[in-house]
This record gives sequence, structure tokens and C-alpha cells, in this order.
Amino acid sequence: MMVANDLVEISLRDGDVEVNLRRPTATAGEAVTARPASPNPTGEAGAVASSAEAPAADEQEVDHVEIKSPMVGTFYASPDPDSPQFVQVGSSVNPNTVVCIVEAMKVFNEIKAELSGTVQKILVKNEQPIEYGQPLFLVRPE
Amino acid sequence: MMVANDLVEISLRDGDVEVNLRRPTATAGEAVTARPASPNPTGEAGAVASSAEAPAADEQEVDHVEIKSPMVGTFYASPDPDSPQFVQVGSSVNPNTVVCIVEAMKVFNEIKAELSGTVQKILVKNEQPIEYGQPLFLVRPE
Amino acid sequence: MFRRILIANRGEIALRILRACHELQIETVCVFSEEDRGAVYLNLADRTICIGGPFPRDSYLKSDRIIAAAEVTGADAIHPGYGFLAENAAFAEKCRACKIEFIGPGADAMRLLGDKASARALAKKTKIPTVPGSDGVFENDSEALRIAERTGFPLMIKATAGGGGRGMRIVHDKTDLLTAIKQAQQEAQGAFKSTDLYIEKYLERPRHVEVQIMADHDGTVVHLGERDCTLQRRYQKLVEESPSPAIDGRTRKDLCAAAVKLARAAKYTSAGTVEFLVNSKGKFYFMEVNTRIQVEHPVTEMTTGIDLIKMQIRIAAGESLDINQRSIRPRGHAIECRVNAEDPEAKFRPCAGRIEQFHPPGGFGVRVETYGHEGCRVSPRYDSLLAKVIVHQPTRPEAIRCMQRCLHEFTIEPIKTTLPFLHKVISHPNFVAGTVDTGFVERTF
Amino acid sequence: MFRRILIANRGEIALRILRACHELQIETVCVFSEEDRGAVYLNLADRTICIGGPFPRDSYLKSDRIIAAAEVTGADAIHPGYGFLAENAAFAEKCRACKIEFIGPGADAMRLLGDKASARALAKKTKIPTVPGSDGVFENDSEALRIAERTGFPLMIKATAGGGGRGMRIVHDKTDLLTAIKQAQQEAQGAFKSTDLYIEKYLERPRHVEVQIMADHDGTVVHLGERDCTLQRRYQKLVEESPSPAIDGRTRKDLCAAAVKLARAAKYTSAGTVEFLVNSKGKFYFMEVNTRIQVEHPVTEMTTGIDLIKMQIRIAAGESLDINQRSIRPRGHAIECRVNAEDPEAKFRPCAGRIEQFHPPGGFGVRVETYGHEGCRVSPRYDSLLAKVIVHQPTRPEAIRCMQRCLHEFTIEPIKTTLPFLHKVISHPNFVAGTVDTGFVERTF
Repeated sequence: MMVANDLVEISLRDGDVEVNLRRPTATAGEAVTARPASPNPTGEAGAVASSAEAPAADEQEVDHVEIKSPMVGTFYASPDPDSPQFVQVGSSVNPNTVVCIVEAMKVFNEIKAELSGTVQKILVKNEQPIEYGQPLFLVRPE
Repeated sequence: MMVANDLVEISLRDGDVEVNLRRPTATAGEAVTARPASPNPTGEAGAVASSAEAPAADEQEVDHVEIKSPMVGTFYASPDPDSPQFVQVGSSVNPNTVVCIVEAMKVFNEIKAELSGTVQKILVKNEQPIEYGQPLFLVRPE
Repeated sequence: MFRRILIANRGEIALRILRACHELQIETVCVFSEEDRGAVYLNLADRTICIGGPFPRDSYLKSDRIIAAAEVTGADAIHPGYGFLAENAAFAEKCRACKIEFIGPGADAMRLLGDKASARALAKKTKIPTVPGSDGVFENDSEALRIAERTGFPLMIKATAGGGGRGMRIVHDKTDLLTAIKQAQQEAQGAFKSTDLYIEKYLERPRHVEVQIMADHDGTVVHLGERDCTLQRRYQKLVEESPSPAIDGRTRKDLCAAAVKLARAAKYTSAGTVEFLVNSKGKFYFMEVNTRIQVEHPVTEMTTGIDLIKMQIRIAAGESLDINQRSIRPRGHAIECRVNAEDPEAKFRPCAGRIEQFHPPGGFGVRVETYGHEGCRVSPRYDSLLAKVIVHQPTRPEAIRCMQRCLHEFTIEPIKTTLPFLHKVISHPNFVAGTVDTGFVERTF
Repeated sequence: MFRRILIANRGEIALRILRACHELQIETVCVFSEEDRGAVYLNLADRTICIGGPFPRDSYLKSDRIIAAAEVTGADAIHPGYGFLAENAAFAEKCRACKIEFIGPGADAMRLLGDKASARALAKKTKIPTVPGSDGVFENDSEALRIAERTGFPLMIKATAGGGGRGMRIVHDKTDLLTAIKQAQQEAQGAFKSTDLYIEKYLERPRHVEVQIMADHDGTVVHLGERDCTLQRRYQKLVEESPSPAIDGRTRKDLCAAAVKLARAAKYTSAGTVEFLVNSKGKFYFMEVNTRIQVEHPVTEMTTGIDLIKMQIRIAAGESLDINQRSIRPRGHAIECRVNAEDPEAKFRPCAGRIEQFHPPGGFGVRVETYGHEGCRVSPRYDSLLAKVIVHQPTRPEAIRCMQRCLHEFTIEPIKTTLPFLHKVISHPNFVAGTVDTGFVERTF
């Protein structure tokens, strides 16, 4: 599932102009950890309480698999603002299905499902900044 | 058991000359905690591991009672070097029996048993420096 | 030099003295109460000795037990720290009578300067300004008028038995004086069954500025600059800093010279502090002397780079000061905050218990003096001072920023502390501007 | 000034930079690897972002991910700390191409000074002494003889492919030169299949002395005194101090002037260190430049009272130095010991695991830089540096005593550390006398 890595980062180097999306500076930082409001952050409790805290296996049924981000960047659910999303809840995917784009340093990287199954949940919002290893989709494998 | 306190400290203020014992500078410090030899004293383990660690209830039978020192000073088992000890193992004591002298600031304080019973064990050596609350005798009460 | 020092104190100051002794290669004996048995700072002592029960009166205040402990452990000097027996001249005398050096001033100087009336008299004699007033009770209206003229307005009428503001009047003008005296008398009679009144100049919004002095047995007396301790709550210092943001170079020079003069007049030795009130015009008045090392001494250590405890021990051992006034060059700005185990949201009720999380701040220019650590027990029996955070930076604004960072960074759980309160206080525009007075905290928070 | 800085590092230096940013009121983003998830120092960052797996090559060395992290979090500058990408000129260029400032020198100066050959050439050009020798391979015996005459004896014959002492000969006299060359050639041929040799002056028992410099974009270059880092083990520094106990005032002045001259010649900006070898007669030779902040920078911070990280950030933001050479007045003596999570009784094998007990030392003149705390995990994946203990005292003997006290007081359990080893090293009569050289630790312990 994590085989998509550095090589993916150059796959769409020419797609920059075509996709033509602005960098989402306004929403920058949403995915990353907010500082505790208290002046005394408590050691254990305050640690990295981000949406990326993820592998919350307890809450998921065992037959769900996460598609995680293999890089740091900005999440795009569709190839451009006027197009439909790559996948919706209920979409069927196979290992080669592109599920989203992660933009990093102006490079638009297609992320593939790497497995066959049905999308159960989309865990991040369009244009959201995401960190390495952050779960993006829940998929029920075939 | 701990009723012997400040009042005892002046009971023999005049006895200074009569008893005529030298202060035991050579043995000073025996009763108090030695510093851990390790360059890194460990927090819990190294803490005050002195002979005064005492209240070791586990090792004592429940029918033993400790006579504890009500002050800081030097322990004397007998009234002077040529006299017999106040009490021996096996001696019977009653609440008014003097069991030892504790010298503090040149004042020789008689320590009384404060209970009736039989001396089972003498826990400190003659002329040994002792701290507050340090167990001196084990007594089996009547 | 001493061979073995007994430390007659507990907590952070015991730890502070232990460290100084280690560096001087002097053996240490630390006394402890049954309440403090097992405290981790005791691990740093060569020897420890239990001297009594949890209450101070049964242990840390029991002078005979402490001297006996020094005798049986072969200690040749006692360091009293602050509080407990530190300013007890009789204890100092008793130690010395037993051939154990008391690390502090001579008993005579302690008595002379420790008593407010005799200290004030000595200050007057040596031409150091004291708060003007009636030097005791006035007898009748005409005497009051005469003293009032001499003292100047505004002034205060105070009942000798007074307290909590009762029997007290501020008088701004001569025409109000007799009326105010009548009212104060009535109030004092009702509250304290006494109509004895005295007159004292009213200092508007004074600051508390004190001078650290150090004197050896050769008669050398130096000052190490001043500390501004204006931020107080119920006469308890909260924040101390050096240099004072409220006095100019001229006032500083006069203030420090006055402190040295008083110490010389009292034939003082060891570390001491001369406290002054400074009014809004920069005029200062002698208040009192503390004949001991103070809680806030690290502020001065940070600016001068001089270890006051080591120096105090060396002086007690008969060494001459190895510094002179010219070689003392304070640098930068230092601030100390006292972190107390108190709940600022519950009237500063002391908090006790086990510390589960403890992450003190650190880094450039930061020093934390504390006996605290994870797993440490905070006792309800003793002073609530848990930690002192001291910062040292090139300038006052940087020192305030650094202190804000430190108070923010300091994590203590689950015990309530004054950390958030201190953060508010030092971030207040008036503190930042350096315009607070001794009543500021109570008026503002 | 920057609005938000991304910290591209971990552990104690990440914490150090976080604290500096807080005091400058700059927001912080701290990257972390999956191995460092949950580390307590990350709590002090305004934001944190995971950039990859545990191995440095998958995270802290992944320049594209770090720049992407800066972009998505809106950071306008990156502080690289030391190690990882700190001396990577290509990374610095890439950051700046993405309109993110790299907090460090310009890429050209990094390349020029980072390469040993070009740095040596620049030093020669600016008349800074370098270790004399053949400037590369010599061709034949007569060339070797000529170079040897110029270099002077004793000198070393070294194989370019050499290592572990093979293909190396110390020659004390001209008459032994040709024999030594033959032996070295044979050895080198056997070991490395190459007979290429070069000549370098043999420095007997050299000391490692380095100069801290700081330079802004206006061309102002200052030095902040030297650090003596002679105590090393396998080229890893163990103990650093300032001032150096082995150079006199004249040598110090020349050394510092040389460092400033070299930095000027390279149009250097930001913090940097120029390293020299100093022989037993006080003659110094340029060795190399470190184009970053160094592990031992707190030593200089203690003596000068200047926060080097804050200054580095201000310079990167385009500010001019607010100090000049005359205003920098080092005071007292500072020593740093590096406490590594290594077992000195098992060939300094790195130790990892959970820290159960952690009581760092404190008190007057003591600073501890560490990410450690009770409950903290020490990872086997990264550098074993666990804590830096830095002391500052009026004199060197006092600093050594204070450091002994600190190393004794520091409790770390159950992980093995170099604490007892460091205590032995700094207590050795040769260190106390200030007569050690770079080979001392390996010869003695």
C-alpha cells in the first residue's frame, strides 16, 4: 500500500499548467497539529493531537484499509476545479485507480489506490495540507 | 511510646560532670546516611538508606514494640564506662525503667521504656550517633 | 575552610546550598523532618539526619536538635538558608558557643539590624533617609500639627494597634488633619480599645528596591547592585528583577552607597539586603534589613556572575572578599518569578500532592531553582514555593520575552501553580512599561 | 522578521531553536519522523508535521518533503540546525528558489568553505597559515626532497588512499626521507593498489581550537572568541571550553583575526566556525570551516551572554548585527560536556530505550540542553547525543569543579551514558593542567 513514493513525485511534472490550481495558502496548516491553548501543554495529552493521529484501529472495522499519503503536500480530490472528484464514497477502485493528487513543490503527484475495493470514506478535505502517512481514504477491500 | 520529649532533655543537666564521658567524635556519623558510592545516585533506591530506615514492620513479629529515640544525639547503653548496661537482652522493663542515655549538646537525657515488657534486641551500639525517631530497642510487651 | 557543613533547611534552598558545598569540596550533612524523608535532594548530601516531626516547630525550628545533629555528625558549620532559624540571633550565638560556625552575620549585627526600631535609629544616625513621621505616638493635637508640618502632606494617621486599614487615614491637607485624627481615634477605640496614633509620610505608589551587600571580617563591604521587588501580593514578593527599571543612575548610586554605609555602621558581615521604598519621584527611604541570604538572590547572581552562597561560606570561614567594588560589573537584565504551589483561581489556596508531570523550561539565559521533579511530593506543611525561574538577557524587553516563554513552557501537573497568574502579571502593559508600584497586583488582579 | 519558521531537525537542537523562535515571537513548525512521533519537545511547536519514516534518509534528509512541509504550513524560513541538511548547499539553494529563506550562509560561501581543498586555497590566498606540505601528490624522490626541505621536519608521508595508519610514516630527519617513502609506497601498494603519496607537516600533540564568527549581510563580521575542543574520541568532540587554556593573548588575537579575515574573503554571512590546529609552541594552522551552528555553540553563549540562534535568525531575516567587536566581552570560563547515550564500558556502543529516571543538574552557572525527561524514549536511529551540560564560572578551576559536581549530580537511568567517563576525563590531571592534545583520550582511556 505504501509503494507509491518518490517516483510518483515526478509523474506529472508537465501537468502543472494544465491542472492550473492555485496553491491553497489560505487553508495552509489545517492538517497539522494545533498548539494546545493552555500555557502549560501537558506532556502526554497534548502530543500531536492532529487529524493525522490516525491508525485508530479501534473505531474501524477490521475489513477497512487506509490509503495513506506517501508524501507531504496538498490534497486535491479532483484533477481540476471543474472536474468531478477522482473517487466518491461508494466508488470501486483497483490498484491502478487514481484516487487523488498530492501537490508538493508545484509537482502534482497522482496517488493510486494500490488495492481493489470500495471507497467507504474520504478522510480529508479538498485542498487540505497533509503530512506523511496521513490516512486519506478508507477502502473496503474486495 | 513517644511521650518522652523536650522535657527529658533537661532532666540531667547537672549530671554532666558526674557521668564524665567523652564525646564520641571518632564514631560520629555512623548512624546517618552514607552517600551512595555511585557517581549517579538513583532517585528512589538511594534515598536515605540508613540504619534509621527502620519501621521495617515486615521483619518484626507483631508482638515486638520499638523504643525510638525522641531526639538527636549520642547513644549510651550505660551510665558510665565502668558501670553495667542499663538493660540487656532479656531484661524486664516497666514504664519508668531507664533504658539508655542520649547525649545532646552536653546534656545527658535518660530515656525511659514507657512500657512494660522484655527487651528482645538492642538495635544500636554504644556511643553511636542516633537520629530522631531511630529505633533503639525491641521490646516484647507484657 | 570548613570540613563539613550542616544544612539546616529544606527544599530548593537546601539543594542550592548542597550544590555550593560540593563545588567548594566541603562535605554536607542535611537535616530533614519525617515529612521530608526520602526527598530526592537529600541524595546529594553526604549524610542526612532526621531531626523531628513534620511541623517546623518539631524539626526545622528546633535549634537544640539541629546543633546536636551538627555535633554528632562532626559538622563545623551550619548554613541556615532563609526562613526557619536564619534570622534568629540566639541560634547564631548558641551555634558559636558550641564551636560550630553559624554561616551568617554576627549576632550583634543581626539584633541591631533585625529590630525595626534600632535599624531605623541607626539609619537616621548615619543620615540615611527614613520615612518621615512622628517616631512613635503623638500626645495631642498640637503635637500632631507640629509633626504634620515637619512631615509634609500627604501623610498618614495610623493606629499603633491598627491593621487591615482600620484606624488609618490619608490626609492630603493641613485643614483636614484634626478631623482625620478624631475619626481615626474613634475607629481605633472601637476596633482595638486604644487611641494611640502615629504619623507617617504617605508614599504614593512606592516601589520596593533592595540592595544586595556582602561584607567580610576585614571590614570590606561591597554592594552587588539592586533588585526591584515591587511586584508583591499581600507583602509576598512575586517577581524580582535587576536592574530596577524605575531608578536612574544617580539614584542607584546613592541607594547602593546608603546600603554600604549602613552595613559598615552596623559592623555587618556576610550577605545581607537593605530594603528601601522609592517614591514616584525617585526619592528613597530606608525600610529594613534582611540579615540572611534571600529567596531572590539568584537575580543578582545572574547579573554579576558571582555565586553568593559560595561567597557567604568563604566569608564565614574567615576568607577575605576576593572581589572589590570596581570588579563587580553587573551586566544585562535578570528577572525571577516565584512559582508557588497555589491555586490562583481559589484565592491562592496552597496545593499539595504528588507531581505527575514536571517539565521545567531551559535554554539560553534560563535557570530554574527547584526541588521538584516527576514523582515528587509537595507537602502542605511548608512554604508553597515550588520553583524559581530566573532569566538573564541583554535587555529588559528580551528578559520579559524570555520569561514569558519560560512560564509558558513550564509544565507542572496535576498540582495547581501560580504559573498562569505570573504570566498574566509580567505581560501586563504596566509591568512591561516599568510603572508598577507595590499595590499594583492587588489593585489589578 | 520571519512570520513562521520550519525547524528541519530533531532532539535537543530542535528544542533549542523552538525556544529562540518563541522569544522572537515567530511561529514554529517542527517536522518529525514516525520514530519521533509524540516526542515532548514537539509540544512546544505551534505546528508539527510528519515527513517520513524513522531512518534519516526517509525523513530528516528528504529535502523535497521538508520544503513541501514548509510550503503547506506557510513557513517563510527553514532552520536546519546541525547535521542532516545543515551544510547542504543544494538544499539551501532549493529553499531559496522556493522563496523560503534558508537560515544559514549563502550557497556560494557554503560551497567555497565547505570543500576542504577550496577552503585551504582561500586560506593560503588570504595568508592564513595552513598545515605545510605538498599540496597534492609528489611525483618523484627529488620533488619529495624539495618539498620536505620547504615543509621542515618532522613531517608525514601519507598515502592519498591511506587509512588506519597504513601507508603513513613520520619522518624526523632528511636522511630517513627516501627510505620512508619506499616503505610507505610498498605498504600503500599492498593495501590500496596505489603508490600515490603526499607530504604534510607533522604536528606534535596538536590542540583543536576553533573561532566562532558571525557575519551579517552588510559585510560586518565579528568573532565571539575561541573554543578549545581538543578532547576528542575518534574525531568526536567530548568536551569544549572557552577560553582555550593553551593559547596566550597574542595567539588568541591572531587566531580570531585570521578567522574574521577568512570569513570576509568568502563573503560569509550567518554563524560559522573556523577550525585550527595549534601546536605545542602556540603556532596555529587553518584546518576547515563549519558553515552552520555547532553543537558546542552554548559555550560561547555562556561567555559572551549572546544568544547565537536568535542572532542567526535575525541575520537571515536581513537585520544588521546589533553588536560590534568592541561590545563583545567574553567573561569567565565555560565548559561543555556532551552526554551521549553510549556504554563506555562496552566500546561506546549506543544505548536506546526508555528513560525511567532523569534528574539533570542545575544551579548557579549551569545550563543543560536536552530533549530528555522521565518517560522519554531514546531512539537507536539517531545520533546518541542525549544532553549537553554547560557550566559558566569566574575561573577555569571553578568551572571544572562545577562540571564535576554536575556530572556527579546528573542521574539518568537505566540507559547507560558517558557521564562517568566524562567525569574521569575532566578530572584527569592533564586536563586540569590544560596540557592535553587531540590524541589524549585515546592514549589514556
